[in-house]
Amino acid sequence: MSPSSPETMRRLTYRDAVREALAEAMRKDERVFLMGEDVGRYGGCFAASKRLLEEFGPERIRDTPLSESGFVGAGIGAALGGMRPIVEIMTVNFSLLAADQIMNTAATYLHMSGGQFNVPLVIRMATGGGRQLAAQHSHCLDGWYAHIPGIRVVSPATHEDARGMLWTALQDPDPVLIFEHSGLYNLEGELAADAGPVDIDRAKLCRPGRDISIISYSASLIKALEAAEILSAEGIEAEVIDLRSLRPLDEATFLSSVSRTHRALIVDEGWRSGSISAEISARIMEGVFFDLDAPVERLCSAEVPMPYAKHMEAAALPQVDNIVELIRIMVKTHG
Amino acid sequence: MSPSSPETMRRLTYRDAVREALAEAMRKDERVFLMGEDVGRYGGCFAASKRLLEEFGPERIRDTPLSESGFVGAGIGAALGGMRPIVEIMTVNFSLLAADQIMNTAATYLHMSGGQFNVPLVIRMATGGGRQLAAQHSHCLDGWYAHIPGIRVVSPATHEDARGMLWTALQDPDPVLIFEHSGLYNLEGELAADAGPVDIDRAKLCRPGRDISIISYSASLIKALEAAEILSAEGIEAEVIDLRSLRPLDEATFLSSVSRTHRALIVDEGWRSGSISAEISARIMEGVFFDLDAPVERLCSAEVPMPYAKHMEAAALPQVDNIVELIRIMVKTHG
Amino acid sequence: MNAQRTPKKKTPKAERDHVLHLLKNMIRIRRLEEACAELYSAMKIRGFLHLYDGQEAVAVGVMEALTAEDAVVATYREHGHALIRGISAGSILAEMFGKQEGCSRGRGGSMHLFDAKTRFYGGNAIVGGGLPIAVGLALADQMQQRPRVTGCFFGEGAVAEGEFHESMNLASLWKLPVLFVCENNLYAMGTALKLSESVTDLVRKASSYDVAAASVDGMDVLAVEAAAQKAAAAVRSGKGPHFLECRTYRFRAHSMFDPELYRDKAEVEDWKKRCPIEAFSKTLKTEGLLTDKDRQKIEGEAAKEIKEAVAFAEACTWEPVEDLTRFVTSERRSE
Amino acid sequence: MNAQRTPKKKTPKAERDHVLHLLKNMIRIRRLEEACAELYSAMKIRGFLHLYDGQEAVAVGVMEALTAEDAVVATYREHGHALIRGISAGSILAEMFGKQEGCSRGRGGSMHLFDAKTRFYGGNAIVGGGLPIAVGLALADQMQQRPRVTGCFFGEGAVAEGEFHESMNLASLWKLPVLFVCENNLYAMGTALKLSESVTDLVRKASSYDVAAASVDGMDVLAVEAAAQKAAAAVRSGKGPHFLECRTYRFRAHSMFDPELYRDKAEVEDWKKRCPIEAFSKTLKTEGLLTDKDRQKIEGEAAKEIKEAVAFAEACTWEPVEDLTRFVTSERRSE
Ligand SMILES: Cc1ncc(C[n+]2csc(CCOP(=O)(O)OP(=O)(O)O)c2C)c(N)n1
Ligand SMILES: Cc1ncc(C[n+]2csc(CCOP(=O)(O)OP(=O)(O)O)c2C)c(N)n1
Ligand SMILES: [Mg+2]
Ligand SMILES: [Mg+2]
Repeated sequence: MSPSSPETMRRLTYRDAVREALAEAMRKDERVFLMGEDVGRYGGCFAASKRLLEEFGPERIRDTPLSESGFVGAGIGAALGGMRPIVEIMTVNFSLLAADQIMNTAATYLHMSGGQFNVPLVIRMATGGGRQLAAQHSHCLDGWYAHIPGIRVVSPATHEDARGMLWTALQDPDPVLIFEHSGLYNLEGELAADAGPVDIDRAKLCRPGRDISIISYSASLIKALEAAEILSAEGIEAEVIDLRSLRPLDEATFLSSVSRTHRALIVDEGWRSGSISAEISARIMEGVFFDLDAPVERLCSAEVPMPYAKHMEAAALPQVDNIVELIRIMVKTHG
Repeated sequence: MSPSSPETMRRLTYRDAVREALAEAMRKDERVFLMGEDVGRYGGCFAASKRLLEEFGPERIRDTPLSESGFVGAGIGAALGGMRPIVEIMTVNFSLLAADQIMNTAATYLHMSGGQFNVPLVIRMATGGGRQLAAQHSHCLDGWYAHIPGIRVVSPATHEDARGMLWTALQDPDPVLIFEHSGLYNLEGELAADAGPVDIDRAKLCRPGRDISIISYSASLIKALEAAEILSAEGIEAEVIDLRSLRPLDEATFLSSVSRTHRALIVDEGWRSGSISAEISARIMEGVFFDLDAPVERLCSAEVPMPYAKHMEAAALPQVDNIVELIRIMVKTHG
Repeated sequence: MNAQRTPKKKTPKAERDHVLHLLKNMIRIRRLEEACAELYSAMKIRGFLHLYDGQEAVAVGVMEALTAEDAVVATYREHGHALIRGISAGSILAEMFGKQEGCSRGRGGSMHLFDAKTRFYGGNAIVGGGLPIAVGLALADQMQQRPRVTGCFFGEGAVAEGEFHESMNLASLWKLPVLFVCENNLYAMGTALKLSESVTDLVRKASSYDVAAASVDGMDVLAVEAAAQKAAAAVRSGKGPHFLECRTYRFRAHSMFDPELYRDKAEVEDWKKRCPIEAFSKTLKTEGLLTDKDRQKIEGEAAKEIKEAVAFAEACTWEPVEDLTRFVTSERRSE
Repeated sequence: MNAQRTPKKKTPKAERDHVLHLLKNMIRIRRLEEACAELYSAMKIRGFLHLYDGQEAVAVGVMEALTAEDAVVATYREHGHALIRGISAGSILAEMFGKQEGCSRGRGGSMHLFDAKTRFYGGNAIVGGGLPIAVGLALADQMQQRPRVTGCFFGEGAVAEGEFHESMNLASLWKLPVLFVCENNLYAMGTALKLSESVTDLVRKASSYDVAAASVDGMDVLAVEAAAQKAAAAVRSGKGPHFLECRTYRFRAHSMFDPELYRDKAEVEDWKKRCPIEAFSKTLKTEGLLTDKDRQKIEGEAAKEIKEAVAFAEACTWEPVEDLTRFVTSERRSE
């Protein structure tokens, strides 16, 4: 997908891509600093900031007490004061402790001040299930946060985006939430040696196809691509779109895809009711209703707090098999 | 709408209906108590618990410090300990300070404990805009909370429901969030003298019609009914449905309506992207796609933190005029 | 009486000018608030309105200790702070009218006054929500080695919130230049301090974070000024945060909706006898620093200022409705 | 050595039985944790696993002060507490295996052990999240006039959270029967107490809420027991909450993912010399209360218990996947 030639490619994990992005941002802009629980001495709960303390020191790789609301608010204040803070919240569930600062302050400040005060704050957090961390560490709330006007929400699914979205987010004058899927950190992939900032505005067509559009993001995108591969062997060509940004949604990209394929499946790790996939379905309804050959379908997480047991957790999450099966049916019926 | 004869009806405000419900619950069940900021001596920030302190005393009409997370958590604990707490959060925006307790604890407890521990907690809060309270007091997050499995979310739009939903919620073994719209408290209406508990499971068909289904809830429902009246004079018969419960959604009721009218408009005070109205649109897509004559539309709040200025706030909220105009177009096109 | 106040001893003329300036500032606030109350009755101002009568000595005294480079964070009861910080009465009133020439463009209203020029960071209506912001502003100053102070005003009700706790700890742990000013007016809406705090000695609470703390008579503008100068000087010199409790009282109801059921009329009358304006006037007269003519002159000027401000606000214009969705995110991605 | 411990003086035989019982309980925990570590390597247990080695004296000592009617609230590092509270090692291990005979049906895993029979309220993985729950359980007891105590365990890392602050204040304000047990093991993941608290004297912090507070050597089971008995008796008699700091240390890494970069090996070794099991054994031997044979017997019994528990867990069964959405809300509305 990258234009670079093979010899300039290298293998690395998603975690390494995140770490490189952090290091680069710190080097390029003195105002950038990273703040959160255990980002320093511990190296980050998912090791995304390992060894950064050595290069940048404890002022800029700033360990905080367990005070999510306090240090997210401090991030807002530091952004207002001219810094470019990156605040790490270990896991999306803990971000609920800072929900007030995120929605009532970060997202409203520019507006309440009539355009006077920007909040150039980046908040990174781990999201998603699949590691048997149960009901207080596993939820995928990316889409839930995308409901809030005044912030941007991005969900890097690829190494390129894990590497490139941070810098772009830091250039944004408004708060940006970056959701890194905890199930992706160990994933190895190819990245161009010179990989750098990427846009955070557009969805991306990852795989072209004619029979159905699969619209997804984050870890589910990886599953969607796998499913598309399997389906392709059966002669079903699924087009796969990575949303990348959940707020704002790049609806032009997915609407044009659906108007070509006439069918759509949204794969979303969020709970189904009130999910971002509902929003996408509604947008398709509103945008290209008359191009549809069949109702848009959604494959989401089961509406349960995440169970611990492996088989139950697996059953709660959208899986490659489910995607394949559902698409087989969708393509066959209403043909 | 009530079967009672006119002489048994009486006029009262939505606020009074809420207060009566509170008083009745306290009288009927010793385990019930009300806890929140200024529910006692002050009488409730929207005066919903005025004078209850005198009848029930400070133990059961319990003023709390400003500690939303603390007293919502205490409500969970008290529920676990055999009480039937009603926790009042003054305004939905402040509930974000308790979002952790609501989602990470109240909603997960039964599940994490493998079915052992119920949390029979009722949380009431004021929601919605229209009173020029600006960006930290006016949002309508009813639908946003409805994303969370493990809780029930109800939005009483009528006096009957303001009066009747509380008791039913208190009988529920699981946490129930009741969203009272701050714009409705002063509204006068008729209520049967013997009005009492109502179900919280089913949506309600408030007005039959053949041309289009308007699906709404809370203060927007009142606007939808007004719009339907205006449209009726023009020969357009809109069916109006009050969702009443946002989680779980009673989809059977609205799907059957849409399959009869072949058109639907959802009127929702939440922000559009990722709203409960997106969910309803998606459910209609999934459930009765082939019955639709036209795409389902949504009328939501503008995606802005609520502005203070009256004309701007009015423009941000769904209004009767907008409903009327939109339906005129919807009914005309794709005829 | 200037012994403890300012580091440099002033000439008698300068001394007299200074005390008259303080008196005038308090009177300016009082007249502004009176105008607000009237304009609220006249329905020119809407939403929640929280007036500052009785507490003027706090904003006036503390503001003397802050320079133009310093930052101010306040609450929803911030008209006085805004005015003394240097926001014109005209743009404050225009804001409350909801006009676009208002200091927040009419987007914020009474609770959300903002001003970039004077580094006035609101106008926060989430109790306790401003404290983490102040911590962050101070962190930015510390990291950029600017010898600035952030003055953070809040009511004693905020002390119960978790955000108070997290902010005090962060500020102290990192030795941040914050001057925390707690305006202890004994009530949080209808809840007396003794009903919301197990320990009502706020200095003791602040000390438990190793934050240097002092308590001062908040009805005595000179005492407040002296204490604030001392605290601000310490903060500016790098000694870390300071906490200043100002013991004061609000003469009016909490907001325009408050029937004041929770406190005795006699208590209010007692405190009114300690009116910061009249008590100060009396002292100044006794000491020969204030003549009746001086007072008349001050009153005349204040009345004129407010009258002109009202006229200005009246003449201001409504933001076009088409601009509704502006200021949600920034119009351009800056740098 | 029993002088300060128990209210009633025991006979020598009873005394000996008692100390051997304490020793045995500590050994039972240690062996359970060893098994967990092995089973984690064998991939029988997954997710996050937090072991309790080194802190056994705390759970064992404190649990002596609680009766069957009392309630216990714990954290994600709660295997020991669960075991001593009376949940069988078999159902604890089955839980970690993800089996349906587990104490939380396999829904919770290591971090979410629950048991209604023994009033064991989890198993909370939100740091600080259990404190408000404990406050609420105690409130329910107070309101229902039950002379019960709620024992609430948490790490020193939780002290920085706003929920600690709000809970301490509520408990003290309302004189609730909570025994707060802070297990100060000096680190919250990789963050040393002195890097997260401006004041590291936790007793001073608790006292700032007027909560009676004491600090005890958490490596000495008799000291812990004595302090807990004293505190629990005071709590039970209606004197309001107590705070007990137990100074301890965790011998292992924070979780199975922790490379322990943040603390010296030497520091760990020093603390290991104070192992609560070995130190206690030594004292007992010196005092002639423990023979080698006693120890062998205890070890044999503990080994057998754990061995049988592992076998039990192995033999347990998987919950059918069809049950996935159970326990999200209750199966029937009770009453
Ligand atoms: C988080 C939050 N909870 C509740 C409220 C509602 N509220 C507004 S002002 C207030 C009382 C605050 O009292 P205090 O901090 O003492 O300030 P004062 O009004 O006395 O100036 C309350 C409860 C709020 N705005 N924010
Ligand atoms: C609210 C919240 N923030 C962060 C975490 C991640 N986390 C889990 S344990 C832990 C350290 C807690 O330390 P402490 O309270 O001292 O308990 P200990 O692990 O030492 O027993 C952290 C940061 C969490 N679980 N919850
Ligand atoms: Mg106050
Ligand atoms: Mg610890």
